[in-house]
Amino acid sequence: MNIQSCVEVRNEWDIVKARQEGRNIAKELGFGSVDQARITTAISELARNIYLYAGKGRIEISNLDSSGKIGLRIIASDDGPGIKDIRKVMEDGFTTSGGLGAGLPGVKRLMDEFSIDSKENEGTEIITTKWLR
Amino acid sequence: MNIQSCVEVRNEWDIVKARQEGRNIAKELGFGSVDQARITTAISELARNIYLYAGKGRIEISNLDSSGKIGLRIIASDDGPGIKDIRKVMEDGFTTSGGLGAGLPGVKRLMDEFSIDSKENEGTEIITTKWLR
Amino acid sequence: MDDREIQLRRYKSILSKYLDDQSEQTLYKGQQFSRKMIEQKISPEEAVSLHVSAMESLYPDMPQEFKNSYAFLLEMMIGYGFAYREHQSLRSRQQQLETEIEIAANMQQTLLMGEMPTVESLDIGAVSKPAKKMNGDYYHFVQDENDCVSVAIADVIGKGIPAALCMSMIKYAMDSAPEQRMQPSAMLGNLNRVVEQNVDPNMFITMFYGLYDSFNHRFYYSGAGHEPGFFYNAENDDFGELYTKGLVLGVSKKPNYREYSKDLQKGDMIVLLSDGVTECRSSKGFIERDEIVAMIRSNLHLSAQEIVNTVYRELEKMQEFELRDDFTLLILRRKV
Amino acid sequence: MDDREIQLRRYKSILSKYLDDQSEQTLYKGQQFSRKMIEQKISPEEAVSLHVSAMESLYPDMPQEFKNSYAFLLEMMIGYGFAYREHQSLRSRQQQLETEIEIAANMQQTLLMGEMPTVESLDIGAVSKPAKKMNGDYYHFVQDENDCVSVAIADVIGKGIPAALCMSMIKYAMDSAPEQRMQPSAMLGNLNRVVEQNVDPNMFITMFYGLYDSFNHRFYYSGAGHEPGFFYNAENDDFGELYTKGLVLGVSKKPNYREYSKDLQKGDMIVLLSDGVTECRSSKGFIERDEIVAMIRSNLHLSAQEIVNTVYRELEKMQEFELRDDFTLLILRRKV
Ligand SMILES: [Mn+2]
Ligand SMILES: [Mn+2]
Ligand SMILES: [Mn+2]
Ligand SMILES: [Mn+2]
Repeated sequence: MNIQSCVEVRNEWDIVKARQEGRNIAKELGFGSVDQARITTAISELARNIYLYAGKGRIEISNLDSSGKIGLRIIASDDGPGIKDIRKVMEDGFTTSGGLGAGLPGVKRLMDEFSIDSKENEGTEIITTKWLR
Repeated sequence: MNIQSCVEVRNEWDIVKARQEGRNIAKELGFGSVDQARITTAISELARNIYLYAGKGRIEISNLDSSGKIGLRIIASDDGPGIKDIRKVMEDGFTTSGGLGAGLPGVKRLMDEFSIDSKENEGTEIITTKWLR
Repeated sequence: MDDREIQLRRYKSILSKYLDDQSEQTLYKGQQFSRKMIEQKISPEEAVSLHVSAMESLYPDMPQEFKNSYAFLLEMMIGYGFAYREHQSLRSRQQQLETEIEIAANMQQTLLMGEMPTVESLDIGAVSKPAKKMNGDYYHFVQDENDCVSVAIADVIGKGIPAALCMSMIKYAMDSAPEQRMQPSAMLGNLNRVVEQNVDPNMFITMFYGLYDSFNHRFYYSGAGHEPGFFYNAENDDFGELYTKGLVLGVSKKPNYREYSKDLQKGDMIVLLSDGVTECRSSKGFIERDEIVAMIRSNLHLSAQEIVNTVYRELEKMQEFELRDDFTLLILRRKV
Repeated sequence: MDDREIQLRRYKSILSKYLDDQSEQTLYKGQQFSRKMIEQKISPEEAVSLHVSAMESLYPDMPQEFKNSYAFLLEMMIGYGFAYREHQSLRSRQQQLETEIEIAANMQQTLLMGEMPTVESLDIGAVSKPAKKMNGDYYHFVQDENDCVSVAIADVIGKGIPAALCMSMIKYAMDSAPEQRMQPSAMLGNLNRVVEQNVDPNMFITMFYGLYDSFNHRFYYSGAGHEPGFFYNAENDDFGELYTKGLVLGVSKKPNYREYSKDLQKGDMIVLLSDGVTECRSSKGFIERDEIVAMIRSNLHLSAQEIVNTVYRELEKMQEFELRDDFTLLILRRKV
């Protein structure tokens, strides 16, 4: 695993920066245009969450090469307030919906692997991976 | 109200014919390209229903001009087996869904007005209208 | 060749045919292809991407602006892909909910409605239909060893699943107090305590409870804010109201339920109902209690069960087969 | 200027900016615009049509082939519009169902789980989480005037709404037999009768019922096909099984429930659970009962409530926050 990029997210500009990094790496790794757009959208949602709910945090993008499988991994982490009820957040939401914001379940569905770890008052870490097919 | 076209539906060719008539009339009346496609799809679904469930029937397309409002009306009728439980057919279906076939509720949503009359062993008549905005 | 490649080939061939002939026939083929894509749960951004790939392959030298415009379109469709996938997940969840509700409604049916009493002196009829799948009305008959018949009819203010849960509570609360069967006012007082302690403060229950003594043909009854029933006096051929005074269950800690009684002669009838019967709404407005009485009157020659069935069918039709509230109608007629 | 015109203008301006600069910044703007369109319930064929109109207006002289290709794309998207609109309609129906279930789940919560006992000699912890909104597991503590604590834990085979209806029945059946609190085997026998008579023949209930006598620190218990609990012997630092013999409730008319007892020394623990705890499925396969024991063991220094909370959190995480079955874990530890 090689960390290819690490973007500190503090404002909306940083969201765009993280998107750009993600798109470039996805393109380099050989992802098709739809998958590039999906990965970018996932990064966008994760970065927006950090910006809106934690204030600041970071998006780390790395490439994976495990036994011939090539993948792109996103790690979104912050030291924000954390998520109180992870199960609730991972449910398909009605409140958020109507908007894009299927939020985290949407990100999970855009990617291939997804895990989340969060403690109240300590922060949140989300790791999600997309494999090249 | 002027009847512009009447297509007897007996086979798949007739479905295409009804679509073509509908598209032409919609275009003449000044409907935009999306609405043209919607009207055509509604006709397609109604004609397919006739072909699949009643064997034969007809699609009548007319233009309306009521107090300045211009509209397109589709009447789909057959002497087939009729619909036993109309409430059920008009429910958003699960069985049919997954496919295009949101069926009649889908047609209803594509158009502005919709009414259905059906008697077992006597046949079905559906009247549906789209208004030009 | 993988799925996507096969799809792309087919799509390309239909598209290029359309670019050649622009015929309705080809558009119809295109629509049928899209129907298949939807059946295969191909999301909208994937569908647009198929189109883009086909165009790029048909026009390898297309101007850069068009290529860029496709990239933009794809980006925009990703959001629709989000919504589409959420739909898939909601749909499967809903299918399961509907199945659960179906099962629960069947359970409720067997749980709540017990056996009808068979007492020589009484002709009894009952109908209870939920507006949705689960019933927030409730009725129950119990026949004891002395051929006394107790009857309860109740209506939860509220419908659907919560009302049904509430009803199963009432049923077990009643079962747990067999010694109170004989005293309508005590029964209501006890149920009021249960409801008051256990149920959501926003959920209220109206109830009518009565006891028919087959020995002296006297009907004892009390009510908790429930729709008044009717009393039919056969000798005078006259319908009167079965008025009761008493608060809805669950409102007050210590309400007072007055107990009434009525003597029945041969042919006399007790008619009990829920407000779903009187608040039927036809195209001409609400149905008046008088109209219900008139319907019953014109069917007096029938058995109690046939009467309630007939009234239900007439009212169902008047409402165009769409019940707005749960519907319950009971009749007890003294036979001999 | 109507809505569509305003949207078209905005879309055109973002699109043409992108065609100029191809920057990520502009794509992000595009995505935010698409988010808004979705919020405004603009269907996918409408969105594509916006794109087409914008392109036609930006490139009035575009080759006919491209115009035709857009018509074809639109035709294809109509099917997605069908699916999209169905989604809107299902969503509103589902929203209502979810609201009902939410209310019912709250009712169930207040109905089923009573107050925790406060007995000087016992440290008690309990956690019960439904896999979905409504819980098909059930636990209940009752403390009597002699500081005897009875504990029930039950699991309906089946989940969701039907299971919840079933559970509210059990609750009232238990309330109606206060005199049996003292005899675990009699309690189960009585409940078996209720379940056997009233419940759908396909619905079964497993149950463990116990009574802790604070006077002699003896725990009396019986089980009806329920997941065996654990007994922790503090002196030997050793976990054993709380085995019981007895049929699941509702299977047989006259089953025999054996009664067992166990003496507790200071620090000894009774651990009761539902199969949702042991049948947790992590990415490495089912969780073994040994692993549950290991988790409890490594948290022995905590209070009973903290232990059950910790075990729940660990298992929840191992399953990626998706419970496959209702989860209930209770601990009673002798304090003094
Ligand atoms: Mn009601
Ligand atoms: Mn009512
Ligand atoms: Mn269960
Ligand atoms: Mn279970």
